[in-house]
Amino acid sequence: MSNATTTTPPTHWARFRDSYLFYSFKHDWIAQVCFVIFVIMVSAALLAPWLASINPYDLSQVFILDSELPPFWIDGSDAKYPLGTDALGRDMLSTILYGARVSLIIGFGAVILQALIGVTFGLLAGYLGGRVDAFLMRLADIQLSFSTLMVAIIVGAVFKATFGGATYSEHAVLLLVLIIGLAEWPQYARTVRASVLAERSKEYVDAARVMGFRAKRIMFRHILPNTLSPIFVISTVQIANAIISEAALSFLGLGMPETQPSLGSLIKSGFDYLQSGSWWITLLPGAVLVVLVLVINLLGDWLRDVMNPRLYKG
Amino acid sequence: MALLEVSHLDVRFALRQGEVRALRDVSFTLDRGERLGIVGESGAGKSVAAFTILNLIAKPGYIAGGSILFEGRDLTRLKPRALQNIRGNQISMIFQDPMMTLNPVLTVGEQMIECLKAHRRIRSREAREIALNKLRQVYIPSPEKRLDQYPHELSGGMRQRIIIAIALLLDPDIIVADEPTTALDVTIQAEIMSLLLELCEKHNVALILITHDLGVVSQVTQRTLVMYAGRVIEQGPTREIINDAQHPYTQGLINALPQMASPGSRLNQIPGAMPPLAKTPPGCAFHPRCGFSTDAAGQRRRDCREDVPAFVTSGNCHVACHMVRELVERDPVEPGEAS
Amino acid sequence: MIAFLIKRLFHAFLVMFVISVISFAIQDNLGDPIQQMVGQSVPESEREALREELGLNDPFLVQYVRFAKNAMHFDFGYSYFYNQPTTEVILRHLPATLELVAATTLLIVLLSVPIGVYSAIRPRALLARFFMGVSTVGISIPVFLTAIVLIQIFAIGVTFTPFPSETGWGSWLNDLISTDGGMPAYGRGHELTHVFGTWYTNFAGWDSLIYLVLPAVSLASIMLPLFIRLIRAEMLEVLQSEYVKFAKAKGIGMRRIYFLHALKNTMLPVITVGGVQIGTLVAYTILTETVFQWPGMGLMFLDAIERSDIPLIVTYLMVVGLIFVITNTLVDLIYGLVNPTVKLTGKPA
Amino acid sequence: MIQTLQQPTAAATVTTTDETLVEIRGLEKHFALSGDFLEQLRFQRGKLVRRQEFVHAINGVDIDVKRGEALCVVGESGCGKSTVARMVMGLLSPTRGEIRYAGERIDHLSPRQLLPYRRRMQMIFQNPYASLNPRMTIQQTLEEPLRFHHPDWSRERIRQQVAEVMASVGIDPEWGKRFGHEFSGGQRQRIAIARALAVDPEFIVADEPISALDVSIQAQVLNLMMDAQESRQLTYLFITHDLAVVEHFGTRVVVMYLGRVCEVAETHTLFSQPRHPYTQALLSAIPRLEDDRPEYIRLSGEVPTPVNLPSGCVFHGRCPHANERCRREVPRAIPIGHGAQVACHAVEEGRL
Repeated sequence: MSNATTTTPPTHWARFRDSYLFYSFKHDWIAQVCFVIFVIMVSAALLAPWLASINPYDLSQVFILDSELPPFWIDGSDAKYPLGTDALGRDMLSTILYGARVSLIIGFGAVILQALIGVTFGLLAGYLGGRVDAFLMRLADIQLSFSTLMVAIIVGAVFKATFGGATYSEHAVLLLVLIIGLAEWPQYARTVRASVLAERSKEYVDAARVMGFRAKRIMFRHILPNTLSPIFVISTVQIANAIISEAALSFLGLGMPETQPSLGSLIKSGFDYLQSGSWWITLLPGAVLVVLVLVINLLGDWLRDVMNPRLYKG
Repeated sequence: MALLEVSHLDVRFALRQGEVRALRDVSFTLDRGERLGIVGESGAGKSVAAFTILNLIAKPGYIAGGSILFEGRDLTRLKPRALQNIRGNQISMIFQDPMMTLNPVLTVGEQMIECLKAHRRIRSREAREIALNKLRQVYIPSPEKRLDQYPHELSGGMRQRIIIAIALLLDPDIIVADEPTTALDVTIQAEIMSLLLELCEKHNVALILITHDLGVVSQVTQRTLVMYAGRVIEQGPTREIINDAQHPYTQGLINALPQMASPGSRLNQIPGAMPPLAKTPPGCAFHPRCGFSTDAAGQRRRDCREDVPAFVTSGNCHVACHMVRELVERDPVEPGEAS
Repeated sequence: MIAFLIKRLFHAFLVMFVISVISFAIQDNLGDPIQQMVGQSVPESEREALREELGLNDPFLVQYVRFAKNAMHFDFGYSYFYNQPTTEVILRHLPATLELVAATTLLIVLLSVPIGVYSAIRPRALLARFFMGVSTVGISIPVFLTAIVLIQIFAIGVTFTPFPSETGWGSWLNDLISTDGGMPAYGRGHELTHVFGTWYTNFAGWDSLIYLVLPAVSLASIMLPLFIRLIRAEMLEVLQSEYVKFAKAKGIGMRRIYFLHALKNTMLPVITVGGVQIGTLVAYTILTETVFQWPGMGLMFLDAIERSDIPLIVTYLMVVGLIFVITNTLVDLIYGLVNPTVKLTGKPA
Repeated sequence: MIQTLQQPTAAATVTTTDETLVEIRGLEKHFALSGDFLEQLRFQRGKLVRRQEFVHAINGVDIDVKRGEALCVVGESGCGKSTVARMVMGLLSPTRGEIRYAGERIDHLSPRQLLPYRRRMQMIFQNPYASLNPRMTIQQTLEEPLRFHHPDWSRERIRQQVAEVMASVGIDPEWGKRFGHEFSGGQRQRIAIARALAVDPEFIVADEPISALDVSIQAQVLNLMMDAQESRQLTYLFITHDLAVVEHFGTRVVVMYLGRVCEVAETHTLFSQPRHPYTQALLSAIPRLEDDRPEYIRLSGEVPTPVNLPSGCVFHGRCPHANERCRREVPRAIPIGHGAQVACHAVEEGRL
């Protein structure tokens, strides 16, 4: 009759190729640059054991005499250590690669946990409404008013006090995923709930109910797929936030120990040497952290502009 | 000289996917005190036309050509300041949805008085008196109380009356009303429409009424303009268009109304749907849906497919159709054949 | 109005109840006061007697009620480290944090509104794009890193040469970033003015005010971009609304449309978000105070965690909770007063 | 180009029987307005009292839908017509009253017990832009109900049934692999009708199915619904505010105001001789093509809120014929011949 009937239906690839998402990516050089940097950083971090010249976790590979050597472009550098060494004599480049790996693993792990908790709670609250909704949302409100960072610090402090410093350091990755995941689920829950409420009032959900479909089918087969774009958009922001939160916790001494450094604990360990002029120990991992978070945030901004989902405000 | 003279207006929207032409070669005139209806289906460009008259088209839309002469001045070329002096003062506007049109955080009085103060050197007390007076004219009960109320405290019908009162505040020459009753209930619609009609007649205000409702047009306006896919396809005296439309689309639109078929029988439908503005077909935009554009062999006529039809004068009407002459000869047309 | 107040108070009470339960649970599980009170040498039987005497063997609920009763009188016990009532310790540190938060809030309010509004009115202008770019970078830099960089630049001074000096651009860049430093960066300084009680202020003179600059700027660096982006986004949305178009159609001047019609509607959601963000600000003081050795509650809290000073941790939680609850209630009240569509009966009309 | 079957001259010959398919008795629906306990607190004369407020959406409605007819329910927004439709379909549960389907009570059934009725009664919605799941293809949308209700059917049989339904509503089979957003409003409404027809129902509730469409598309969809009624012997409960459509489409009409039924009559009777003052006002307000000037009956005042329902006749505040009794006493529906009923004291007393 009009636009849709003339040609055969497109394939999935053609659909993606013609999609607005792909179109705007092609026409947005910032998004392209960010995407390339992001892919390079993630792959370099994941391939750290193969790329790095030394394993910073293994102190037998480290020569303490080589400590505080500057990067290659400054006098006094050593060709073995292109970005210099830290106070323990570890190669900065290798340490940063490993550190970025830890930061990314914690960031993604924490976001997966947040999403699992948050999406489940958000779906339940939005679809069931009533007391479940009131309870979960009030919980989320209280937690948010306390601010996620504060909650993470408190939970971290409690964990540390419960398990003791040594055990805490040993399982730091897992614990940090748990801490950040528990602290930040309300963001997901509120976003998902808001879009579930918006979707639930649409008539296709009524149509499904009139068909007699059961609540579970309606929730997961009909409503959930339609809340994916806001989930996707806040996921980018949340990964950036989780990486920053991890860095903050490590900086406060509630995160990764210096022996298995993340970007945050690298910054912390270098902080003490700032006065003595060894700026690279702090500022190089700092720069890597900022670039990583920045490209994720810029990609998130781009996604939000393209998908334009109704996000929960406030 | 006509009060308002719109000629060859061309409005485009520069969207990321490409340029969309929302209005093409739209021309019409409006005399003092005249009531003109612009009808069309959603997406025909009639709202764009309404906003263009006040040069209120916002980015990414822009006026690409044509002129709007009001009292000898071209509104498309005026400086923002001069336009501001005309808006709400000599030409005012009524919007579609009264629930969205008034600012929720300002009182009715503030929104009325600011309009007076923007155009006249006037003291607040005087402005308040004028506002009260206008509220009385639109039959608002206890107007003193209303002035200090916020919009959300009033019903939709009441808000639309207040918007009409604002439109009338400075005794304008023209009111542009964009679907002023679409968002309202049937009984309220009738009330608002008759109020608008009464006030326009009383104050000799010209009215441009944009609507999709042929019934409203037939009752309120003297002249009608039918739009399809961004173009004017037919214009003339309302009575003649309603009773004896010339363009196949206008005919189809009128014949598709339930009241034109006997109860229980099938309605006279136009096949297909109006193309989106970005995908307007070449030639006459209506030709893929038109029941007359085929020749004896059942093929689409070449001129309908390729050439944009020029206006042909038929009686008091101007019609943009290649086949007007033939159709007039073939009269009377059986509407059922149109599909 | 009174029903609204009662409702808000009830909410506040509820939140405080939840916080107190959590705080108590932490205290109950982590703090072993006996350990702290007596040494390792005391035999188990004596410890048990002491436990019984202190009521530590009572059921959870009984202990909680005792805790809550004491909490009502602001009695949270003694700090292990300071050997003083925890409330006294907190009160000594509270003014420093509050002053830091106040200075930061001032910075945010003064800068975010004009920048956000400007970026919304002229979204394509070069300056607006610059602001948006800077704010995206701003939210991507962790607060402690900002603090470190600020200290390096303004306090220590950039005396080292990070770029290779042999090349022309290297020495140019080195010159560009080199600073002398010299700004005070650690602590509150010695020029404080006594106000009353434990309150000494940095606000009374330039010599002390300068100590506030770096901590406040770095604390603002995380919140300011968020507010600029929020105000810009809200304002852009409002400018698209029908009522703004109608105001234009009425012939109202653009200045009045921007600063009355649009701004008033923009600020409504910003107020709500602002209330929540004050909480976040207090949380971030922990980071800034640590970097700047600012003697506020945040630094005290972190030290308390290091020292496992459980009563002090619990008191801190309760006090911070109270601050959040009070600010949120105030913000709700202000929102209700500003927004005419909220009748202060509790439900939007 | 898709064409529906068209017989412009022959009037639809749908056999209306006297058998009542759906029987609605004493239906009431109240929505609690105030949220939790705290939001119900109010100050009255210096005392804090708890007051729960309700929206009285439906206040005692009796409607019979006869097999084979197209019963239209008209009224202005807030009159409760959509609420009635949603309660019939089990999307809302009534506060009071009974709904019977073919003699069986269905208003209190569990979702599982309702399942057999889901195949017999279906619904068409107002907004074609929201009634299709954006993440499902048209084929999936149409197959899902069949697979759900006929788990024993083979894939082939389901596909065949879908193809048949698509053909009957004029959907190109090529559309199947596409998503809803690729179609225009009229096309989407066709797909939504196909979804309802897929399970082969006998009764369809249509909630303002053409209100969101343009005039030329409205005619297409109405024709399609009339075709389907004829070929499938459907019964319609048709909710609308558009009286012109009612006049054309309806067998009988129910006029509602503020949650009550004012008048029930055959379409022709109602349009030629409206009895209830509200019906008269409503009919006079339709903008007609023919006459030059509207001669409509001006109603005074505003529609009251359904929160504080007026005493007596809900229409008395705006009725030109209201008297003391109307303000006091709720009018009952009285038969006025030809199966028509009017709830009006003035008619009963012969004042009107």
